[in-house]
Amino acid sequence: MLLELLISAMLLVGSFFLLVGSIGLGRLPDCFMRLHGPTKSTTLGVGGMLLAAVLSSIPDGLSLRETLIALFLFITAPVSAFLVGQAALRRRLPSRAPLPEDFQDLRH
Amino acid sequence: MTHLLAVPIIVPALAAALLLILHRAPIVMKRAIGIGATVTFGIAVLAIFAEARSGAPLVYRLGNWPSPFGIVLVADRLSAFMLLLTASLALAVLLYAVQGWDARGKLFHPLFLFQVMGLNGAFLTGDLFNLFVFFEILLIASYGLAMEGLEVERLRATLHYAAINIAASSIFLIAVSLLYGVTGTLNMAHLAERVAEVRAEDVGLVRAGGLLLLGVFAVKAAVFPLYFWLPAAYSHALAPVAALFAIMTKVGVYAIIRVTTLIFTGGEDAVMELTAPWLLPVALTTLTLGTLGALGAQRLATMTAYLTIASVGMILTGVATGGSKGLAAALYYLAHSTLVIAVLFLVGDLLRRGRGATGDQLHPGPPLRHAAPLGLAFLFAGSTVAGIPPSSGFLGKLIILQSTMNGLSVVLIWTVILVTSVLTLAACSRAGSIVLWNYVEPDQPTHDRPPRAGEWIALAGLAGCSMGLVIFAAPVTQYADEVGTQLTSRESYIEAVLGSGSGDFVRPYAKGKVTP
Amino acid sequence: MELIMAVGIGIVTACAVYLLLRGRTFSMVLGLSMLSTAGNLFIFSMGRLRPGASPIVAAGAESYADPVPQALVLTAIVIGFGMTGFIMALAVRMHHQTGSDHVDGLDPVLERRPEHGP
Amino acid sequence: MLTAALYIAFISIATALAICMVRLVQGPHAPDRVLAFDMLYINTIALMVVMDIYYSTSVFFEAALVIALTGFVSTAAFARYLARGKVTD
Amino acid sequence: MTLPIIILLPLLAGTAATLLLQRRGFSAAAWAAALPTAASLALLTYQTPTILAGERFLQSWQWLPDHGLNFSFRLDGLGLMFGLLILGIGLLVILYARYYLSAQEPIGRFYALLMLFMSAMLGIVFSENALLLLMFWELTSLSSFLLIGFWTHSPLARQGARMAFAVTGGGGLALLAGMLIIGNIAGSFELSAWFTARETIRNHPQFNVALGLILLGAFTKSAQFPFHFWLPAAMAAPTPVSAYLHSATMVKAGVFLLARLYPLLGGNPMFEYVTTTVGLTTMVFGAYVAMFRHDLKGLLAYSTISHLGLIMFLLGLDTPMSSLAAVFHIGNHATFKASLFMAAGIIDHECGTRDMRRLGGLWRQMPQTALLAIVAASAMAGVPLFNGFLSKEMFFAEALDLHDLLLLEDIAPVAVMLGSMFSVAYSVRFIHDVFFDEPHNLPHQPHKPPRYMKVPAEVLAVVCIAVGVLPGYTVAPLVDVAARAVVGDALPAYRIALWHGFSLPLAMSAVALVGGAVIYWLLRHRYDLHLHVPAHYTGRLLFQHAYDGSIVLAARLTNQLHNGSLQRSLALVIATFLGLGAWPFVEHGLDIGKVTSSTLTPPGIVVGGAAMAGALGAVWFHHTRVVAIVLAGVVGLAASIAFAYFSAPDLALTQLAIEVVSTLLLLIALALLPHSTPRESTRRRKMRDTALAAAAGAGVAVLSWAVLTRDQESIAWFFLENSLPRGGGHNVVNVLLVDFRGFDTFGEIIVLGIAAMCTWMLMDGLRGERQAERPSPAADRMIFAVAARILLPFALLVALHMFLRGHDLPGGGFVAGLIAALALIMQYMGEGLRRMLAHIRIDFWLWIGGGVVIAGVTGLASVVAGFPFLTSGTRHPVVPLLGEIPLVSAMGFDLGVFMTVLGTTLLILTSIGQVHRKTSKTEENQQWNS
Amino acid sequence: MTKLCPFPMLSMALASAWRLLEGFSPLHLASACLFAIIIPFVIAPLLGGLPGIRSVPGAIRLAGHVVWDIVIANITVARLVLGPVSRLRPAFVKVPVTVTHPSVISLFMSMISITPGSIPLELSPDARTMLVHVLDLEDEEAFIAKIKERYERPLMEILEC
Ligand code: NA
Ligand code: NA
Repeated sequence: MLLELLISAMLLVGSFFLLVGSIGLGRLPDCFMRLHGPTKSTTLGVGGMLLAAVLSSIPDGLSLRETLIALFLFITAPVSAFLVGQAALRRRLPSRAPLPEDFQDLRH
Repeated sequence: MTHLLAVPIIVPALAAALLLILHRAPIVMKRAIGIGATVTFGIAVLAIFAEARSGAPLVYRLGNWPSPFGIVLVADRLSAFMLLLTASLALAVLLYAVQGWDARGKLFHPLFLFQVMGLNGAFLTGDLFNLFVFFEILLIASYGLAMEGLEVERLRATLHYAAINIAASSIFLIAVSLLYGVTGTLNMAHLAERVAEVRAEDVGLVRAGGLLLLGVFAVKAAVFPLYFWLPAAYSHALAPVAALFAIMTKVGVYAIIRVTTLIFTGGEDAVMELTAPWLLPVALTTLTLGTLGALGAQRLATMTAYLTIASVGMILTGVATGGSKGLAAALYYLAHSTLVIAVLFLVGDLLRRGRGATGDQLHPGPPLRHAAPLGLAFLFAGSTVAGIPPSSGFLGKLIILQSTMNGLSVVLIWTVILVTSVLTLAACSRAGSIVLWNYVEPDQPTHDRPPRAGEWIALAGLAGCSMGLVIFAAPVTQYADEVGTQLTSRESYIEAVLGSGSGDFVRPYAKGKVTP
Repeated sequence: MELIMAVGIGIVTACAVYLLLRGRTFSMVLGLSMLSTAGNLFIFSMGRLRPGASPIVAAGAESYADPVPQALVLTAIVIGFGMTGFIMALAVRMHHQTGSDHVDGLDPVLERRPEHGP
Repeated sequence: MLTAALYIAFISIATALAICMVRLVQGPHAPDRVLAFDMLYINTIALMVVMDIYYSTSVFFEAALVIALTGFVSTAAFARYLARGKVTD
Repeated sequence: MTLPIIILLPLLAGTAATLLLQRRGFSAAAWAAALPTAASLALLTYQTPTILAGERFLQSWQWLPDHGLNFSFRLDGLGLMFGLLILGIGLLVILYARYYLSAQEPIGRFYALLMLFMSAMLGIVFSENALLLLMFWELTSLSSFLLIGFWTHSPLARQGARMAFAVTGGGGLALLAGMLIIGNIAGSFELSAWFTARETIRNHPQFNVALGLILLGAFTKSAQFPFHFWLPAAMAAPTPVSAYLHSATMVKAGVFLLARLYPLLGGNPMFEYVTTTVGLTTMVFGAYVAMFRHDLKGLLAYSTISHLGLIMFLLGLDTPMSSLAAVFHIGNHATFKASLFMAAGIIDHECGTRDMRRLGGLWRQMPQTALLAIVAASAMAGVPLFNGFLSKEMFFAEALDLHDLLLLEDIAPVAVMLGSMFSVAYSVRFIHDVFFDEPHNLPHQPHKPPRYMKVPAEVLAVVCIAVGVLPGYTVAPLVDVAARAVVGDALPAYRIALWHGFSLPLAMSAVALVGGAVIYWLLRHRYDLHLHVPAHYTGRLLFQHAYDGSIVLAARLTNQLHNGSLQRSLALVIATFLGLGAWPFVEHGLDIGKVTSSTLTPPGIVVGGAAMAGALGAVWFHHTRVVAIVLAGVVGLAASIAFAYFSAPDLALTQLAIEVVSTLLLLIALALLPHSTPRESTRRRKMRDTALAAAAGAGVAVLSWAVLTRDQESIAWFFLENSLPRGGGHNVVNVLLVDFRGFDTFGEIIVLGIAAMCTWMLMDGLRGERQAERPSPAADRMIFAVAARILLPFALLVALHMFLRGHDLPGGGFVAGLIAALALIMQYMGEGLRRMLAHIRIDFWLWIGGGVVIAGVTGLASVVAGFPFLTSGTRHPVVPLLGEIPLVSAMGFDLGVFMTVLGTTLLILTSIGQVHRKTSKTEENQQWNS
Repeated sequence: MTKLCPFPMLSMALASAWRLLEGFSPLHLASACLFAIIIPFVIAPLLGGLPGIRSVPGAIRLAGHVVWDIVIANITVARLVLGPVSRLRPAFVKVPVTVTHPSVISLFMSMISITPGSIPLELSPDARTMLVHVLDLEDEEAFIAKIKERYERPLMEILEC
C-alpha cells in the first residue's frame, strides 16, 4: 500500500514536471527561453516516471534498470539543448534578451 | 534429402558476399569467383531441370518447418524452365561482361551474382512474402547494375526505374499482407486452398489483394500502362546489364502466371478469376505500344527496350488465351524473346562501339570495321526478333497464333499480332539498314575496343540457344506443353507442398486459448 | 482504436503519395520513406490490433499478438530503409551531376521551367 | 489509487505530447520545431515507462532505453544542420 | 533425301564456299556458287524422266508435328518446272554476275545471298507442308531485302530494299494467317491433306477469310496492283538480282503459290473473280506505265508487273487450258525477261546509263547484244516464232472465252487488246530507243562487253527461239506435267504449236503487233515521249509517306505517352493501382466487419493525431525541407509508439532505431541538396495529385479498416506453439525472423548489403573533391563528441544486450546492429570519419560480406547435418559454475544479421556524409540566409 | 593489467550496467566481466581523452549537489513557467571558463545545462568563454560566481586535468 502510494506519488510528480516542460515549450515567447522547459522539467519528469517504474518492480525483486535510462537521458539532454540553442543563436532567432555582439560572427 | 533447390540461391549469394569481402581483390579473382559460382549453380539448375521434368514438383522446406508454416522452395516444371533460362542467359552475359565491361563497373560481379540470386529465388520460392524479398533483391541489384558507370542519363533512368518500383514494392507489401489478413497464410499453395474457400463477405478483399498483386507484377513485367520505367532504364544500361535484364520483365510474367494459375484460378464460380476481362486488352495494347515504340526509336538500344515491352505483350497474349496451350505458347515465346533480346542488346553494343561518336543512334555513322560479322549478327538478331523464319521468333509467333485460334477474339488478336509483326519487321529493317548500310565519313577515328573472341562466343552461345529452340522445337514445345498441363492442374503443386491430407492449418484467433 | 489506426494509415498514405508526386527528388524520397512507414503500419494492422497482448511466449500470458505480420514488418522496415538510403544517394548524385534536383534531372538553366502537362 | 495515478500520468503525457505537436506544427522557426521534436521523444520515454507499469511488463523498457540512448542523435543532427548547413564534417 | 539436298546444296555448299573463296578472286567465288547449283540441277534433272512420266515424290520428316510443321517435300510437274527455272536461270545469273560486279565489290557476300535466295526459292516450290512453304516464302523476302540493298551506299537501294521487305514480308504474314486458318480447318498443314479435304475446307465459313489472306500474300509477292510499287523500287538492285529475282523467281512465287493451291482454290467464284480482275488491271496498268519509263530497268519492271498480271489473270480463270497457258507463260516470261534484264545490264555496264533518252545507236557498237535483245523483246511483244507468242495466243483465246464473270466478260477482250498493244509498244521502244535512235551525251563511249557476260543472255535467247519454233520438242512435256499438277487430269486434248490455222487469237496478235507499233510511233513523234516527265511514283510515294509517317507517328505517340516525366509515370502507376484496388468492390461491394477490440485511450488519440498532423505537416511544409523531415520523423515516432502499444515491442525498437538512422540519412543528404523546394507545381497539377493522394489514402484506410474489423484465422498458432519447444526462443517474432522465416531475413540483409554497395558506388568519386578536414568548432568537439564518447561503451553494451536476449525477449540482431551503428555514427559526427577510423579499424565491407557469409554458413551447418538450409538446432549445455547456457544455432544467423546491419548502416551514412557540397560559397550563403 | 583493463572505472560501470540489464546469475556475471573488459579494450583508442577521477567521495558529493540543484531549481522553473511570462528577465551571460580539458568543459557545460534556468549555447573558438542563456537573471556577477564556485571548482578538484 505504501509502495503503491509512493509509485503514485512519483507518477504524479513526474506528470507534473512533464507538463511543466511542455507548457514551457508552448508558452514561453522565444526559442531561447523555450529551451529551458524541455531540458530541465521534462528530464526531471521522466526521472520521476522512471523512479515509479523502479519502485513498481520491487514486488518482483528490485530492478534498477530504469536508472540506466535516466543516466543516458542526463548525458544526452544537455547536449540536445546545447546544440538546438546553438542553432537558434547562429540563425539569429528573435530573442527577448539582447543577443551579445561579439558572438555575432558565429558561422564557421 | 536433396539440397539441390537451395543451390541456385545460396551459391550466388555466398559468392557475392565473398566478393564483397574481397572487393579490393584483382579483377581476375573476381571473375574467377563470379564465373565459378555461375557455373556451379548452372549445373545445379540442370539437375533440377532433369528432376523436375519427370513429374511432381520438387519441394525444399527451409529450416525443416512443415508447410505452410515455413518457407518452401518449389521447383515445378515452370520454375525449372525459368531457372534454366536464367542460368543460360547469366552464363552468356557473364562471359560477355568479363571481356572488359566488368572492370568498368565498380561492383559488377557481386551485383551480378545477387541479381541472379534474386531471379532464382523469385522463380523458386513458394511463399508470397518470400517472393517479395526476392523481388527486392533482384530489384536493388538491378538498380545497381543499371546505373553502373554513373552517366547522367543512366542515373536519371535508374532514378525513375527505382522510384516507380519502390512505390510498387509498397503496394506489393500491402497486397501480400492484405491476403494474409483475410486468409491467414502466406504459403502460395495454402493460399490457393484458402482463396478457394473464401467466405462471401471476404471476396472483395481477396480479389483486391489479388489484383493489386497482379498490378505489381505487371509493373515488373512492364505492362501497359505501367511500363514507363523500362525504356530509359534498359536503353541506357551497360550492354551486358541490359542483356541480363532481358529476363527481368519475365520475372513479372512468371509471377503473373504463377499467381493466376495457382491461386486465382477462378474455380467453380469463377469469382476468383482476376485476369479474364482485362489481361488480353492490356497485353495487346502493350504489344502495340511496344512495337510502335520500337518503330519510332532513335537508338538501337531504345528499340530493343521497346521490343522487350512488345515481347511481354506477346507472351501475355498467350497467357490471356488461357488453357495449357496458351501457356505453353507463351512459355516458348518467353524463352525465345529472352534470348533474342539479350542478343540484340549485345549486338547493339558491338555496333555502338564500332560507330564512335554516333553510337547506336539510328542515323548514319562511320563505316564499321567488322561489318561482315556484325552485319550477320544483327541479321540474326533482327530477323529472329521480327519473326522471320526459320527463327525461334517465327515459331514462337506461329505457336501463339495457333494457340489463340479458337478463341473469341481471334480476329483482334491476329490483327494486332500480324500488324505489329509487320511493324517490327519495318523497325528492324530500318535500324539495320541505317546502322549497317548507311555510312558517312567519320569526323574522328573510333577508338572503342573491337569485338573480342569471348564476346563473339557469348553471342554465339545465346544465338545457339535461340537456334536450339528451332531445331529442337518439338521437344521444347512438348516440354512447354507439359508445363502448361502442370500449371492448369494445380492439385499436384498443392499436394507436393502441403501433402495429401490437407489439415486445418489455420485456426481462429481466440483470446487466452493459446498454450505454448 | 481501429478507426484511428485505419484513418491514420490512410492519411499517412495520402500525404506520402502527394509527396511522391512532387517534382523534386528530395520530396519524392521523403514520400517514398513515408509510404514505406504507411505500408508497414498497414501490414501490422493485418494482424489486427491487440493492445496488452503478450509478445513473448510466457506462462500465464492471456493472449498473444499475431507474430507473423510483425516479422513481415521487421523485414519490410529494414528493406525500406535500404531502399530509401539508396535512392537518396542516387538523388544526391543526380544533383551533383546535373546541378538540378528535379526528378527528371533538368538542365540547371531550365531549373524552374514549367512542369510537363498533367 | 495506482490506476488513477496511471490515468493521470497517461493524460499528462498525452497533453504534453499534444503541446509538443502544436509547437512542432506552429514553429515558427526550425529550431523551435526541432526542440519540440526532441521533447516528443523524451515524452515517449515517459509513455513507454508508464505503459510498462500499467501492463506490469518490462517489454517497453528497451524501447525507452533505445530512445534515451539514440534519440538525441537526430536532434543533434537537426541542430547541426540548422547551425552549419551540414551534419557531418 | 533428294529434295532437301537439292534445296540445301546451294545454301550450304554455296554459302560456305563463296565466303571462303571470295579472297581468291571472282572466278573462284563464281565457281563456288555455280558448282553446287549445277549439282542441284543435275540431281533435279535426274528426277525429270520420272516426273515427266506422271509420277510425283513426297518426302517427309517430322519437325514440330504438334503444330503442323514438318519437313515435307513434294516434287511434281509444277515443282519440277519451277525448279529447273530456278536452277537453270540461277546458273546463268551466277555466270553473268561474275562479269557484272566490279572488282571492289564483295562478291562473296553477293553469291552467298544469292545462294540463300536460291535455296529459299527452291524450298517454296518443293514444299509439301504449307507452313514450311511459308517459312521459305519469308526467307525469300529476307534474302531479297538483302540483295536489293546490296549496294548499301545508295539511298535508293536501301529504300527499295526496305519497301520490298515490308510489302512482301507483310504479305507473307497475311499468308501465314490464311494458312493457319485452313490448316486449322483441315487439321493438317500437308498440302495433300488440304486437297483431300477440299470440300470441307471450301464449305467452311472461314474459308473466304483465309482465301482473302492468301490472295493478299500472293498479290504482294507477285507485285499485283495496287501492291506493285515495290517492284520498280527494287530495280535499285544490281541487275543480276533483278534478272533473277524480279523476272524469273521471286515475283513468280505469288503465282506459283496460287498454282500450287489451285486444287484447293480453283473454281471458287471469289477466287476467280478477284484474281482475274486484279490480274487484268495489273496487266493493262503495268503495260501502260511501262511505255513511259525512260529507265530501261523501269520499263522492264513495269513490263514484269504487266506480265505477272497476265499470268494471274490466266490462273484465275476457271478453265484447265487457262491454267496451262499460265504455267506456260511463267516459263516463257522467265526466259525472255531474264534475258532482257541481262541485256539492260550489259548496256548499263558499257554505257554508264540506262536512260533511254540518252542511249541510242548501240546497234553499231554492240550488234550481238542488240540481236539478242531484239529476240527477247520480240518474245515479250508476242511476235511469232518466239516463245512469248505461243502463250500470248493462248491468253487471247482464253480472254475471248470468258463466262460467269459479270462485267469482266465485256471488258476483258478490250483490256487484253489494249494491254497487248502497250506491250508491243514498249518492246518496240526498248529496241528502237536503245539500238537505233541517236545517243545524247552518253557518259562514255560504249565498248564491247566481255564475251562471257553475253553468254547467259544468249542462251536464254536461244531458248526463246527454240521454244517459239519447236514447242512440242522442247517444253511441251514439261508444261503438260506442270499444268496437270495444277488442274489435275482435267486437261482436255490440246497441242502446243506455232500454227493453229487462222483464228481470232491470231488476228488479235496481229492487231496487237501493228497497233503497238503505231502507238509507239504516235508517242514518239506526236506526243514527244522523251520530253514526258514521269508521273510521280504514286504507290511508292504513298508507301514511303506511310512508312515515314508511321515512324514519325510512332515516335510522336511514344513520346507523348512517355514524355520522360517521372511525375506523370508515377501518377499513372498510382491511378492504375487505384483502379485495380477499387474494381473488386465495384463488383462485389465492401463488407466492413463488426469486431473492435480496443477502446480509445488519450495517448492513442494523441499519437494517432500526431501521426496525421506530422504527415499533413510534412506536406504543408515540404518546401522547407528540414521542417518536412522533422514532421515526417513524427510519423515514424508515432508508428513506433503504435507498434509498442499494440504489443509489438520488437517493431517499436526497430522502428525507433531506423527512424533515427533515416533522419540522419535525410539530413546528411539534404546538406548536399538545395535546402528548399521551389513552388513550381501548377494549380492543376496540385489538384490532380491531391485527388490521387486522397483516393489512395482512402483506399488504404478502407482496406485496413475492413480487415481490422474482421475475425481472424491464421497460421500464427503454429509459431506460438512451436517457438519455444522447437525454435528454442520465447520471442516468437525473433524466432520467426531467424528460424521459421529465416530465409526472408537472409534475403533482407542481402538487400541491405546491396543498398549499401550501391550507395557507396553512387558516392564514389565525390569523396575526392573534399577539402582537407577542418577542425570542427570547439563547441561541437567539446560537447557532442564527449557525450558520444561516453555513450559509446554503453551503447555497445546495450547492443550486446539486445543481441543476446533477442531470441527470448524483444531485441535481436537488427536492433543490436542499428544501435551499435548509431553509437559509431555518433563518433563519426563528433570526430569525423578519418579520426574515427584512425581509432577503430572497421572495414565496412568485411562486416557486410562477412555478415552474409556467417548467416549463410550457419544455415549451411544444418545441411551438413542432413537437414534443410537454415534448420536450427538448440543446445543447453551445462557448464560448471555458469549453469545452463542456452545455445541456439539461430544465434549464429542473428550474428550475421547484426554484422550486416552494422556494416551497411555505417557504409550508407558515411558514404553520403563524406561528400562535399558542390555549391559555391555565395550560393550557400544565399540559400542559407533565406 | 592497465593494458588489459585500461579504464577500470568504465569497466566497473559497464559491469554494473550489464547487471542492471540482465539481472543476476552466474552466467550473466561471467558475461558482465567479459564485456566490461572487452568493450573498453576494443574502443580504447577512442576513449584515450577521458580524464581519470582523482577523488571518488568528491565526485559523489558533487553528484549530490547537482541532483539537489536539479530538484530545487526545477521547482523554481515550474514557478517561472507557470507564472506570468512577461515578468521573466531573460539574458545572455558570458561566463569565463577556467578548465581546459575538453571533457571537463563538456561536463561543466552539461551541469549548467541540466540545472534549471541556464543553458550554455556557445563556446568561443579558444574555449575560454561560454555564452549562457539565463531564463530569469537577477544579478549577472552573482550568477557567474555561483556556477563557477558550485560546479567548476569541484570539477577541477575531482578530475585529473
Ligand atoms: Na485458270
Ligand atoms: Na534513245
